Amino acid sequence: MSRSEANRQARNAPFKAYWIHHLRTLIASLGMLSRHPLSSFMTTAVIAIALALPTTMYAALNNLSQVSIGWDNSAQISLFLRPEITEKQARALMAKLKLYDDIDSVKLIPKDLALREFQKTSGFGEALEQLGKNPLPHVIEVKPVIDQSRPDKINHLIKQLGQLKQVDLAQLDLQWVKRLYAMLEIAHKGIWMISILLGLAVLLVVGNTIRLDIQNRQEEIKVIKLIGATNAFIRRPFLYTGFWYGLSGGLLAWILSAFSVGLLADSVDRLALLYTSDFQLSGLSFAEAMTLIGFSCFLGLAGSWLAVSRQLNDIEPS
Amino acid sequence: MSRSEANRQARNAPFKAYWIHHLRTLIASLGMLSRHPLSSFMTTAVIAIALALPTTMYAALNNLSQVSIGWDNSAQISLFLRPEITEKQARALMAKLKLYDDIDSVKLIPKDLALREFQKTSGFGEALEQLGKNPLPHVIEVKPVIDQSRPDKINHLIKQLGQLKQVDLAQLDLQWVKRLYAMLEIAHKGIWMISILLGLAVLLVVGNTIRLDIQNRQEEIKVIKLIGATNAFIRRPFLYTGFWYGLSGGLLAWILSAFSVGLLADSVDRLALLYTSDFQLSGLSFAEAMTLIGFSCFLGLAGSWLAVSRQLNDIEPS
Amino acid sequence: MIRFDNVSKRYPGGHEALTNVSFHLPRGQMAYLTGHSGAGKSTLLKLIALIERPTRGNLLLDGVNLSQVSNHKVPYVRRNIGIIFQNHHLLYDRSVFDNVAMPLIIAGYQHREIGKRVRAALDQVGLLSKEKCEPITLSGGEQQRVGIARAIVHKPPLLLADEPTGNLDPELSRDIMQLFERFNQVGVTVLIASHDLDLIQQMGKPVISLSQGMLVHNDLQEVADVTL
Amino acid sequence: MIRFDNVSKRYPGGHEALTNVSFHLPRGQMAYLTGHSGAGKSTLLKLIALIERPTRGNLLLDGVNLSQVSNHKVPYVRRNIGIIFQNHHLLYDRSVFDNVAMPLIIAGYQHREIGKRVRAALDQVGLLSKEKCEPITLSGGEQQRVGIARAIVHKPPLLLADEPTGNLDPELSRDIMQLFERFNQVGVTVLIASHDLDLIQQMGKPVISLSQGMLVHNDLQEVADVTL
Ligand SMILES: Nc1ncnc2c1ncn2[C@@H]1O[C@H](COP(=O)(O)OP(=O)(O)OP(=O)(O)O)[C@@H](O)[C@H]1O
Ligand SMILES: Nc1ncnc2c1ncn2[C@@H]1O[C@H](COP(=O)(O)OP(=O)(O)OP(=O)(O)O)[C@@H](O)[C@H]1O
Ligand SMILES: [Mg+2]
Ligand SMILES: [Mg+2]
Repeated sequence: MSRSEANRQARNAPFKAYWIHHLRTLIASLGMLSRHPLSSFMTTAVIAIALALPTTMYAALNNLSQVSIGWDNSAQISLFLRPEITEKQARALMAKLKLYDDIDSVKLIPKDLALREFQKTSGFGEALEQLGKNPLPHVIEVKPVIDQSRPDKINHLIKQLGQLKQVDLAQLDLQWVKRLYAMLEIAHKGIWMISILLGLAVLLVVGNTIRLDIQNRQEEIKVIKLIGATNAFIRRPFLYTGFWYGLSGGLLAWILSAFSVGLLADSVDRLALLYTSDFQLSGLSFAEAMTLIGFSCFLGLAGSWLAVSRQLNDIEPS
Repeated sequence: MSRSEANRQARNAPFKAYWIHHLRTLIASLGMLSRHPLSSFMTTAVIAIALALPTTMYAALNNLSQVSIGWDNSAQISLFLRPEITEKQARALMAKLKLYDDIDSVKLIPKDLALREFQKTSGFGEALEQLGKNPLPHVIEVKPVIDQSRPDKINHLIKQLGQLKQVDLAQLDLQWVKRLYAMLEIAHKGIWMISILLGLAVLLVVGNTIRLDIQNRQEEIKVIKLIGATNAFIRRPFLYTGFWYGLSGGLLAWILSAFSVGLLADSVDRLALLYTSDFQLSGLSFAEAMTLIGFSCFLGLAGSWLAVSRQLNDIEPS
Repeated sequence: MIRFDNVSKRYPGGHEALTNVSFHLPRGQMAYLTGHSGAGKSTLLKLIALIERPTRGNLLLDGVNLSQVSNHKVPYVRRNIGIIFQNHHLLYDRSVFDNVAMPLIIAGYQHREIGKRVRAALDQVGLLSKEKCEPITLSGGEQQRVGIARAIVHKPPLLLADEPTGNLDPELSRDIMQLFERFNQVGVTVLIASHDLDLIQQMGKPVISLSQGMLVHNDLQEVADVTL
Repeated sequence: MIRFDNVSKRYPGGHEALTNVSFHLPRGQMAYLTGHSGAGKSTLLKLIALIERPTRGNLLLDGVNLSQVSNHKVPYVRRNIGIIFQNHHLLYDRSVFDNVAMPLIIAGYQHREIGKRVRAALDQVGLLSKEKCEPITLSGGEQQRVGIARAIVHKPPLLLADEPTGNLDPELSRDIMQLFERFNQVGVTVLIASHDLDLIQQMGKPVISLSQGMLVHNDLQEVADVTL
């Protein structure tokens, strides 16, 4: 049959045609979305909000660990040295302590300074003045490096420091540390839990939205399949639609999350000042934003893949 | 025409028939949902998660104000009394302070007790023993009522207390209070922001889900309208569908949120212990749960109303 | 019953589907509407059922000027018309019985009454055995007959049929046309758009013909003269 | 080209739509398929296009046993068939042009080629002027003709038509049948399910008749005898 040969020739067009078809489909699917701006926007917004929540949460978590470093500065060990230790010996000890891995910084409070401060702040001014000699020892304030995952480490450090021969007593405001850890635990658990819920929500929302969107085009899928399209061909425009949803949803999520972080920044700055920390609330880094958008695109693609595949299976001949 | 009269008679059936029709539609719409269990469940789950997030957040917020009362207990004013004040006079002052509106509770630390404790905890044991007489004054610890909205009130109280003739010095760990307020501010701002995002998300997700669900039945709406159904008649099954979605979504949201609170409870209990507070993390009260479910049903109804109305307007004759 | 008075219909695209159509179909009369594909037959029927509104001219149904019927009142007009659509317009998510029962449910009939009438209608189109089927599992002609049963189930005073026998074999087509004739005999006004010129000739009823949206043949004038 | 060998088809509901059907349609032959509404005509065509699979028996298309074609390969079988569906099956969200172009796009034709072929096909069914319309704005007969244009646009070696003239006036019906005949003259195998017995008689081609799913008349046997 000469006609069928001619057909074949026209069909075996240069390989370029395949890519042109891809590009056409990509743009056509964008055109399809823009023809229903309201519903496209709603779907995009749902995806964006679903993504923005865990993203902001992640940024907050990221920042929290920095804040908690600030908090850790508040946790310090006071080494009360033996009364007989001179200031010079104290400074020598201080130099030695600085070399400890577990110790972040040390600060000497000479006994004279301590007395003056104590008089000023304790309200015992008069009473202490009656004392002939300074009853206070030199004190070294040690700021430990706090490893959040190993709260026992700090206890070990305290024990170690207490055993130094120059040291009379090593004391930690343990109450404060315990509270800190308890709070951190709640925060972590809470964020972990909310992240799971949100992760689930994102998957469900994106999946469901794309599923419903595609269900609306069930008839279309059926008809195209009936006139000889392969599954890959049918899937293509839907995958691109999913991709566009993912891309625009991811971008919008980035904007939303940056906006949220901006709103929080003010309050955090004030808190940081109180801890005399130079901590600054930061949004997503560029790499993180790219990851977000990439993930969003992936979700869009995966959601539409699943949704179309289900529809395609429903119309196989039996 | 006698036939048309007969028709009218059959049509003017007892009023009961109207309600039976309502009930039928209610049950029929439930049947419709149960015929597509997977997609119905997905839509329900999306609504539930969208609702569970702000609900859990609300429960957390509710609890936070209790926790912050716990925190407030840590903020206390120490009144160092003049050295000449006797324990009896101190007790008299205490009784007077108890009447202050701004004061939550007071506690006397007699000077002997204070010294013993100071010796024990300060590490100055030896030094203080050398003192012939107790240099410490009686101290009254005052726990102020903290009005979160008016941090200046506490300063006013301190000033007031400092001017009492029996009092040498009124001192507050202001740093701690400032930090507390800064943290509360962030928490509030964060929760407020997340609530807005989530509120938006709930509206969008529920609305969009029901919109897409109904768009799938555009053809059905058109056909029923063409054979003479009123808009109210067409809307009814969709409203019931929306209602069922809302009801099941709300119930599931309640369960999810109770589950989340349960997960958090452990950590919070530990924190509460540290503050020696008898605080207990509580989920939603029954009334709150009913409000949640009611709101969810309302959302379902409103979402389907809007979605159907848009479709109905599209098919008016022109 | 139906009076067209210089009615024109221009669709949004700019195409004029009907141009200055005037005719009168008296109450209790049965007539056929013919014309080539795209002549405007469906458009004419849609105007009567208020699915479209005329661009110009007046259309009176039962003495009521349809251009004065608000959107709100449209459903009540439609309930007095049985319409058979060219593309069936069935509800594919419910059974044949439920499809046929729909006009009765809309009109608020009682449950017992509904069952009786639906089965009677299905029996008349020969589909009593398919009562519980889903429309999607029916053949093309069976679907068309479900549409016919739905249009006649509530015994409307006016019956509009758009190509009701397009998917039916000649024998069944004749049966259906005779069914419409029986309806007409008990007083129902009937207007049927059809291509089946042979069958129309056999039925011996007045014919209106459209061509390019214009009325080119009208037997009803004579009918009117006779009835006057 | 098409060989049915004791083919039966029972639908999930339990209804046996075809019972022990055997016939052979040689390559390049044109034939009509008739039968009452619900006789099984559409089912028979659906089996050939692999829209349904037979319950029993063998069905050979171009020498290939269709029960051995995996779901994966089904699209490639369909591309060699032009199918006109009883209920049009158009894509209502794209233009007439895009609808007709679909088989060419699926087969990967080049852009220039597509435009030329689509316009040729639309011209053959008399719808060249409606190229840019949405299918929903077309009359019933125009929609049917779009379906016909889509089936012939890629010049398939086999053409299956299910009631292709149900919504067309007699004149247009004859034109369309003659169009199919012209296709047949250049070697295309054609099988048309139709109710229009008068028209079928005029065309003078072999007829297969079904009744209650059984083959009750088969002109093709004689054809086979003649060609042997
Ligand atoms: N919604 C619409 N928008 C624009 N044009 C339309 C619309 N509906 C119909 N038309 C056009 O109006 C003309 C008349 O259409 P109509 O459906 O009335 O024809 P018909 O006589 O019923 O034809 P057929 O016998 O093929 O069903 C056709 O050319 C059609 O393309
Ligand atoms: N998917 C299906 N499931 C169950 N039964 C079906 C299905 N499709 C068709 N049938 C039944 O099979 C029988 C034959 O249907 P088919 O569509 O082949 O008839 P047909 O000859 O094309 O009739 P028509 O001329 O009315 O289109 C009918 O009784 C129909 O109810
Ligand atoms: Mg028409
Ligand atoms: Mg058929």
